Amino acid sequence: MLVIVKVGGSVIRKGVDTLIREIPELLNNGHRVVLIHGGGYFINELMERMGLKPKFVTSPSGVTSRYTDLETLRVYVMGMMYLNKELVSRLQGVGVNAIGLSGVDGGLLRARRRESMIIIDERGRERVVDGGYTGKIEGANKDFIMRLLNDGFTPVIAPIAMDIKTGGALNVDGDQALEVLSTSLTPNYAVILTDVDGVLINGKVINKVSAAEAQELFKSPEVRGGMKRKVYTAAQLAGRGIYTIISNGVINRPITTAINGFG
Amino acid sequence: MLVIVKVGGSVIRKGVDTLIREIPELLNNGHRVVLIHGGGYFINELMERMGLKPKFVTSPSGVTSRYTDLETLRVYVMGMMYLNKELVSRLQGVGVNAIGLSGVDGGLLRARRRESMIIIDERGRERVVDGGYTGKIEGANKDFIMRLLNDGFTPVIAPIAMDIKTGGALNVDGDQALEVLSTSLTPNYAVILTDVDGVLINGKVINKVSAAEAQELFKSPEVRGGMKRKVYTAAQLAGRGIYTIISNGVINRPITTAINGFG
Amino acid sequence: MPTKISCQVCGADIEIPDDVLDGELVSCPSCGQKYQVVIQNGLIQLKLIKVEEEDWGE
Amino acid sequence: MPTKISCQVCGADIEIPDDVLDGELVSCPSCGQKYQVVIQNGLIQLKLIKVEEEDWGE
Ligand SMILES: [Zn+2]
Ligand SMILES: [Zn+2]
Repeated sequence: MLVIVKVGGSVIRKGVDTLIREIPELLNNGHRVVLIHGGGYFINELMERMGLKPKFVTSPSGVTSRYTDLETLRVYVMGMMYLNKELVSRLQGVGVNAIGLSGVDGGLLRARRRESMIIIDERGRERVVDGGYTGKIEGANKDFIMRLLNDGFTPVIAPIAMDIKTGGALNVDGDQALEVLSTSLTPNYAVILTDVDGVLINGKVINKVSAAEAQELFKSPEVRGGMKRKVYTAAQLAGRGIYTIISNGVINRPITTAINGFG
Repeated sequence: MLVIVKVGGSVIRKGVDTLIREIPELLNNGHRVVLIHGGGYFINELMERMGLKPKFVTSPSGVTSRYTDLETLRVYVMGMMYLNKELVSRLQGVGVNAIGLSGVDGGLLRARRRESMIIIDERGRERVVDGGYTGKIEGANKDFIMRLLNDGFTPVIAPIAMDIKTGGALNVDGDQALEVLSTSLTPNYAVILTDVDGVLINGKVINKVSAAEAQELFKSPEVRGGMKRKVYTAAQLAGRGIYTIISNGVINRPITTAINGFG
Repeated sequence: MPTKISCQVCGADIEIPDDVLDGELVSCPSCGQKYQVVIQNGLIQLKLIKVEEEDWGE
Repeated sequence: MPTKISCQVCGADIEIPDDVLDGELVSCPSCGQKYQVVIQNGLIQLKLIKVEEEDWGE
């Protein structure tokens, strides 16, 4: 069985002990695991420590989001690769032959840079500005990952992609990385680990959805922010026939629990 | 032909443009290249930016050296992996399928942590303290590197090794990484690129030495500091029958120039 | 006295504010067509816009 | 009044300073043997030392 797991930054922050302990168990049972991680919170901490102010932009529709200028990108690469090596070290410590990669390595994740964007400037006027260093992933190097898996490695992938045009690093969304990798590798399960028990609707946990239900959830006002992105990812993958689970990553045996809960 | 190249931090600081341009040329001519990089200067800059004071310790013989405590190690991993991804991006930008690795990834470089060290403390007394997070490399995962080379990848390796006991990251000397990898992979040439034209003795550049000559050079008072380590590495490798060249990395076609100069 | 440039779609005058910045968006008051202001060597030109709107980055 | 501990090699008294810190090295005044001071629960012990001396780190 192949399982692709996105480990959210919230899980890394709260502790990955139970997750790390579970991986050798899964591998010993003959399963194969690909990990993708986040870590936005750590980038914020690092920027603060370096005396850098995070930059934000407001879209015409009023949505405020982080702006990845070159300086932010540098801190992003440092911070994400640090977390990547931390995870790899932890896995090596329990006997898992992990290998940490960014999307730049071996052209693993290829993305198109957002070249321009419209913002509302300080004077309240709309303006086109450079899109900074974020990208939309267009493809994954499937052969490379399959070869690593066949050779007994456990890939640990940072949310950094390679600019198709320049080879440069780009900030990409971890959930999008999960989506593209899952579409390409067609795993038995795609698991999104966060620090909550799935999606809460009317106080009830929803962690198993059909494609149609996910589309519905996506429109629900109770599904907001980062969770909205996850439900969107789940809907996309479910639509392609891949079992997708949003689950709690800080409990015991988080992956097995997620998969069993799906059954 | 297999060439293992150590790119010193001084070269990275002054600019790797000519080096990057040369790699696709070497690959097109059927050669295989493994790069190892340094970057100590960048770690100093990062620590300063984060308001961290580098720690130093003095040995009983009076030699002062940097002390890698846990906080320093963290910055070290961040900084080195950032430079690693920069090099990989630059190579991908010229069509080289580079893959950046630390020694933790796939257990590429396994090291023994320095468990304790004797220092002279503030009161002028000798004391045993924890050795911090530096290591001595004991082995390389040769199969892994050979497989990557056979698959057409160009490995770019950061001076970080894996603690054999814990899986954790350790600060290791880049020249030592070159020594261990060369001993293991037996390349046609081992090249150490710095920002000067080899070793200067009586104002004359020495870049080609026999094992015996290197041993002599090592004792010369004109060979100091970082260059002493490089000459030591060259002597070790020459003793094992590997052609080793210390050469200028910021000239045109630095690798070809180094190898031709050896002839 | 604000600059006026003709709309490429309907021909109506589009008023460009004096403090306009490179990249700013202006709309035709008649047909609503949006343009991006391009300022090069002090010369103001209008470019029909095409901007991507998607989810980006972590 | 400084603590005194017997040398494990020659039996001579080794004087331990009052402000001794854990990890500090002391030598036997008679035979020269070096020891590492180990302080645990206020108890001072001497350990024959073995420390690595090599090139480490970048
Ligand atoms: Zn018009
Ligand atoms: Zn004695």
